[in-house]
Amino acid sequence: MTLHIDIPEETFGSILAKAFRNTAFVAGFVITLLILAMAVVSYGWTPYDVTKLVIADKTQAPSLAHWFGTDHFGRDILSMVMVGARNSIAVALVAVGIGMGVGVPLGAFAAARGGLVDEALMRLNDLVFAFPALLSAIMITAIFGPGAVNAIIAIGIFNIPVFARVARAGALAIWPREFILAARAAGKSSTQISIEHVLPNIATLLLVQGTIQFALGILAEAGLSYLGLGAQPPMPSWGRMLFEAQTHMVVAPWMAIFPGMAIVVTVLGLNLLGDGIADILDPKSRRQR
Amino acid sequence: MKLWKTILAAAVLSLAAGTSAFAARTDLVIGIALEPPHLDPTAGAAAAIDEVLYANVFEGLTRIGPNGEVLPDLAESWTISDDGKVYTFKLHTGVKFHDGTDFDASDVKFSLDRARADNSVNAQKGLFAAIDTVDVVDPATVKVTLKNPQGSFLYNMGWGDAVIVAPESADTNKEKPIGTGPFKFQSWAKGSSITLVKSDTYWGTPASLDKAEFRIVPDAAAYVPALLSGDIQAFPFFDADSVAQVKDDPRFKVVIGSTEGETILSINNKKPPFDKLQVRQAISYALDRKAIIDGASAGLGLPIGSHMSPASKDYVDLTGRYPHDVAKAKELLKEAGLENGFKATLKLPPPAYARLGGEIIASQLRDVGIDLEIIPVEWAQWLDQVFTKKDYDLTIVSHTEPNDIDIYSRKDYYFNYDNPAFDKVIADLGVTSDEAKRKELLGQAQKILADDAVVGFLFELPKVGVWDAKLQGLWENAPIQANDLTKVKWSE
Amino acid sequence: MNLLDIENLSLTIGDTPILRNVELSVAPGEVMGLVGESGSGKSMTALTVMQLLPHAARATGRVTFDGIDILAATEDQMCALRGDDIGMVFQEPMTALNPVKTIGEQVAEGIRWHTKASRAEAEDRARKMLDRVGLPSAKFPMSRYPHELSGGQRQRVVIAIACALKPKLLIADEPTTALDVVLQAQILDLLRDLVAESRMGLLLISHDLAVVTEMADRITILRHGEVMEAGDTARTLSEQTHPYTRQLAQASMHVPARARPHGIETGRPLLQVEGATRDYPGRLASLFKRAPTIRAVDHVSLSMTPGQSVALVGRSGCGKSTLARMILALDQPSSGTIRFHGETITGKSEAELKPARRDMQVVFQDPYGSFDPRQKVEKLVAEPLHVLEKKPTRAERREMVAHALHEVGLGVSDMDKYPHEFSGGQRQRLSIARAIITRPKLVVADEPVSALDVSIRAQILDLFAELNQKLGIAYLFITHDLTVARAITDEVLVMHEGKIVERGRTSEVLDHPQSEAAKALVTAAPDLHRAIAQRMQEQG
Amino acid sequence: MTAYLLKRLAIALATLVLASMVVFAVLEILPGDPARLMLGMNASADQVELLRNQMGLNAPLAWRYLHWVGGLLSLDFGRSYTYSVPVIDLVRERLAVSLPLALIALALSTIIAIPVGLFSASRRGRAGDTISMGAAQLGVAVPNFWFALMLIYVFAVWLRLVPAGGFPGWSAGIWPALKSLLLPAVALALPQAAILARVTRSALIEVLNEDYIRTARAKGLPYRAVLWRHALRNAMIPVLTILGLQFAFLLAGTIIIENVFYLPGLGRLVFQAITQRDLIVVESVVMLLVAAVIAVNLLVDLSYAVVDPRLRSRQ
Repeated sequence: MTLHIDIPEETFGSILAKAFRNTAFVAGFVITLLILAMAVVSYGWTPYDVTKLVIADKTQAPSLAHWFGTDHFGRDILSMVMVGARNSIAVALVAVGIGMGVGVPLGAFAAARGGLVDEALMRLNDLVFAFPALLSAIMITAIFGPGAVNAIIAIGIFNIPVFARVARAGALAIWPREFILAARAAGKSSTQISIEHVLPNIATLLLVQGTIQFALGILAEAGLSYLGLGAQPPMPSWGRMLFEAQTHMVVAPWMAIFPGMAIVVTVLGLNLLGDGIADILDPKSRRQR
Repeated sequence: MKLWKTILAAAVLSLAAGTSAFAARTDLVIGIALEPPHLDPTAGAAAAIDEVLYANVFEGLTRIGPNGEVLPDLAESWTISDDGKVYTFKLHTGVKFHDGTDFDASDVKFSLDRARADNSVNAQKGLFAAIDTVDVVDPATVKVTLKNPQGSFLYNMGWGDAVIVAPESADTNKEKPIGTGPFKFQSWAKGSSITLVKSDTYWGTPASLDKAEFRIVPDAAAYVPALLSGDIQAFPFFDADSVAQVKDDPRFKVVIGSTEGETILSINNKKPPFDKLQVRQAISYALDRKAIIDGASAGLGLPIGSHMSPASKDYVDLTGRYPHDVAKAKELLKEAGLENGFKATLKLPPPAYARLGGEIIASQLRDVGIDLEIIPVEWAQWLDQVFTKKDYDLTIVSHTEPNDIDIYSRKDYYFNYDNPAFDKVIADLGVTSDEAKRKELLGQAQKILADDAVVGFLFELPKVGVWDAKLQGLWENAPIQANDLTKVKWSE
Repeated sequence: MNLLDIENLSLTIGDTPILRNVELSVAPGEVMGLVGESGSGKSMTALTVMQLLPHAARATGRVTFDGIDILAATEDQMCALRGDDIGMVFQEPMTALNPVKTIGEQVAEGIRWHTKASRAEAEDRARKMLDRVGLPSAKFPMSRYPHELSGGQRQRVVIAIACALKPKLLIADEPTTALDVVLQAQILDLLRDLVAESRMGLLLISHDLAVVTEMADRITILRHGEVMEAGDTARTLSEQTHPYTRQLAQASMHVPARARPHGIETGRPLLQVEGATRDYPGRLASLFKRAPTIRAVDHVSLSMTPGQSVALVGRSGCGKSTLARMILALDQPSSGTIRFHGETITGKSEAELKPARRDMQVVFQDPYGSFDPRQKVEKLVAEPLHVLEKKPTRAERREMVAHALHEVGLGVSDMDKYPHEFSGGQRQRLSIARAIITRPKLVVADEPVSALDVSIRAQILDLFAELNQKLGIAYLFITHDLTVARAITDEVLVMHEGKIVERGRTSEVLDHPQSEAAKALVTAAPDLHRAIAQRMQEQG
Repeated sequence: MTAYLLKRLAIALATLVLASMVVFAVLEILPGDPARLMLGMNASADQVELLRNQMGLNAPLAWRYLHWVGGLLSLDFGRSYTYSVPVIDLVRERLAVSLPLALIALALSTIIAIPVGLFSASRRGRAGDTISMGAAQLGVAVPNFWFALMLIYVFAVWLRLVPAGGFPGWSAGIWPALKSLLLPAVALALPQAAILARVTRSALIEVLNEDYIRTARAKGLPYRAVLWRHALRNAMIPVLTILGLQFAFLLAGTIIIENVFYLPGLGRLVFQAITQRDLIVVESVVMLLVAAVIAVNLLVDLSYAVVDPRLRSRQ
């Protein structure tokens, strides 16, 4: 499949102006900002202490005192959602970081070298892709023990081939360009060309993929911690909150509703942001999922 | 929303109308949490095997009754020699295995010899350790000679691991169990369900149910929807945490019974700083049992102060030994030189009581300065790391074997507890058959454990059964983990 | 009565005006040439007639086809007209066909749709039509897919689709721009014949004045969405009354002023290519069998002296670009040697190539694609400085860039701009600035003006000529356009199927070609002088 | 074409071999002793050792690997430690749930997504497009297990139309079996459909900008005919890619949904086997899933060639 990359010919200002006319971008940006703000605020302040169990106050319906109600240990769900945001974001962000940090250089290198190196790297990529991601993540956490760090590694590993693929496809679309030929004629090495010319030109592609993987990372983290393989108590996590809510669904549906909404809104926000960026920066670029 | 609900409810009513009237049912779907790895109770420790087969498909010489009493089963009656070493069992006659072969004394000898053989994979070989010889006197009489008298021998013969199997089918029981019970095995859809049907050739009172399906529901969260949707009519071992959702529903009966499951916060007694008595006592003071019971067993567990079921006649109430006292706990830690607290790990096996209790305990211990890192582990890891390798600080587990206070005297047991005084009490107990004397010794043992704060004693695991209000005859208590369906029937 | 009448047509897309008061008409059997540079609105005029404009487009005025008011017609009416009474041929034959359908299906589809003919009937007609456009089914079965055909053959399929139902009007939008001159001549012949056969009206859209002159009875010259001049081809172009018409015509024939050509100088040759061959392995036909090796360049030898300007001409796919890349050491020959300044540059590492790179630069065809859009001019133009032994300081670098920009007619202030802030012609100047910043001895220019409008192209050719004089740079022009070769080179190498088949002084070769390949190129090349002369004869 | 096929096949095989090594190596370092687990807390070390010997756990590593691979090749997957039945039987039973579930979900997702994608692409930028793509955005964002939970409470608990979980087996009849797969299939399909609809739409929009669409329009075909006859098939490649990925995901990634609905599928088999250290089951099933993913990828590659004649003649 060929990848078209239309390189925008705009200045920062005009992009910004365009950004704020793009509904998806604005909505995504605002939502993401709010979630981030929530996570940041939770470091300094939450309505209640999430490590403090008040069994006497368990499964209280939403009220003025507890906007989102309380859970089976009497903890304030709003506070837990706030602190949980921190966990979700940290896990997903670092996992994306791992994926980008390893995958992009690999993909760029494969595209720059071509031939056997490319073939070998891409086959390696296929190998990782051949493993069912969630299952493998479970295996990884089963081996190294459940916890946020291992969840990050498990999710991060499966981000690597995604970014490698996107980076390679993007780089392959850039390499035949004449400006690369010009740089080669100027005697630049393939590493220099990759850094100076290729990476800046596929940055938007990677940014968009990054937001998608970020959103997928949030979902994956929720899934893992739903299975009890994510962050461990007392650190609240959205997935585990949903798991715990299940045994109280009939009497305390709010235990399931609010963390669920938190996941949906965050993922929605990130996806909108990604769509928005893609629309603004290169309307024709094709994203890979 | 309101309107929607009305419309939908109307639609549902019209749909449900067709199925509402039915005669007294003779079928039952029972939910169980764990799937048995195979179906041979004499070759595996998994409680799930007994939950399906015990008393239903397989029978022993004796059996355990709903309240933990020993009842005759395949043995009609027995006599015990004066020295307490020879048991002569008189067997029922006319008993047939489900494959049509006859049951007689040779099957008993085969089963007992097989269970105690060197290459036996019986998970409870200890039950048979006292047996010296098994002799067939005549087809209806069998004589068991013990190496030394054993007070619990008849009880032991009532375990699922001691059921009688036929030599013809012993090797295939894992897949296709053949027993003598009122139900015979019909099918096993792996991962999904095991179905039993009534046996036409049963020697005793036939069962009321024609068909019983044990459906495997591994996730406690699915219990309530399964009940509410009518898919499953009984959960003999329900999730305590979910009880609140059905307890006010008139369609269901919630039955709280007792188990032999002492739920404890196990402590690695040799690992510093837990080797210090003050530290262990501080932990005991720091625990707020009420909150733990409320949070981890929906308020249904009975508090314990030592390793004995409150339902036991030998129970001594020691719950007041360490009242919840944060100041006292801190003081003890200070005495132990740990006024700044310390860090430790808490490994939690999968059951809800452990995972929920662990979170509460971690929070309570944090209040006295002990910072616990929670490490959830699967059973496999738990057995490997905690139970076998003793690589742990704290863990929570329910010891469900009945009358198992002796575990604290076992060498190399995972508590790493070693107290000669306690060992002596247990040794004495082994050779004492006088009831009053035994009671006293057991009381002493309980007290020593409490004084040493060997572990944090939490609560007796409640047996929460939830089933259709019209269902009768299911066990309320769980002296052993079994679902005896012999007397179960639908009212109406 | 005219077949097509466009009166007072104005078009806006969003807020951007595209056409203003355009007047145009085509009579049955007449060829109307619509000429203009890029952005003049030629294609939009055609799309207005087809009613295939983008959603945001708004047209006013009057367009009448065969008595039907096109602007007021419903979509259903238009569907009935399109493909039946009006056919259209597009510029890009490589993408104009659906890659997943056979050519037979694609030609038959329109026939079936409009005539409700049976599949067999439609296929029969399609076969005849393909035969007519030069794709006999014996040689080109209808089950062929577009990718199995060459560009020229694909364009024939597109023409077959457009003409399948003998339309009254055929619109051809730059039908030959993407093809080389020889193919261009063939396609133009085909169109001319089709028009003559069925008295079709033809609206021929092109930027190439020579092509239009050869073909059209009347021409309309469009600029910035407005008609500059319209009339009989011969009269319009011979009189050149309108200044814009004159400008266009002169630019088309422009020859830069050059002093005495170099190339006879003796001394050390600058570049020597000896027996250079480049093979590409054939694709894997099966696991054990490969298709035969493709030899892109076949034992080519050539030599250039300092300051000489040489053209390498040939049809597309003849191997000229591959040769250029080998000379630039961007590709390795399979055999043979290339020496620059007497030093072998084949098989050398990047580090060893540095001295050669300093003296050898390149200018590419596409002024848009040859600059990294993320970098500023200063950095882009300075890129070749990378090969200098002594890295210039930042101030020195700016100085050098400023100087290079000055030499190509750009200002110092342009240094801090991004490439997109420049027009196509300006970008080609930047490209040249980049090429000369290291004061090279040789510049390889691969089709440097073929993407430019005629007027811009004239200016760039002048710049090349000027730099050749001033700096003594030798040029190797890779081109398929003989007018470029004629305008600026001393010597011509004609390449055909990987080999050099003819070489000699430019005027000699172009006026008296000896080889078949050279002859074909020369005859096919449109020439405005010749075309006007011919028109004058025909139209009197 | 054959060369292309053979090359793809060779790559697939090499990937399989590598994957088998990875799987085997990973499971070797998994902590926990299956023998101990089978025997429970009260078993002695001798008993455990005996069982380990019986299960062949004490043989050398390389021998066990080769033995395992040899077994896989002859379709002998070994015996499950916990179930003590041949793994192949377990797999067959579980596949009887997982495969139909995956296929139903895939079919549902395709049936929903392709028309929505077509609709949206043909109405690009209009209200219908905005609404359906907004819904798709929401669908992508909803975690499927949460969605499943909501479905259970509405359709099983409240409306009692379908079972809340469990699988009666195909022997119970087609309809009861299908009924119990309905909710899980919907829970799996909707988020996938959302993704697929978005991909279909953007692939179509891309294709609709191609030159040959204009050629087709110039032939006089109405927009709708162009959409169906020319655009859809050309937009199939990204759609097929996603479908392939989704099928692979559906075969193996349904663990959570299988848990929520306590379905005896492959995913739960592996999950259970991991927790019970039934290594032979984990190894075999993971290998099988990897093989399935590779096979699906191969199929997708081949289907590209069916859809796009250009690939048929390419290396």
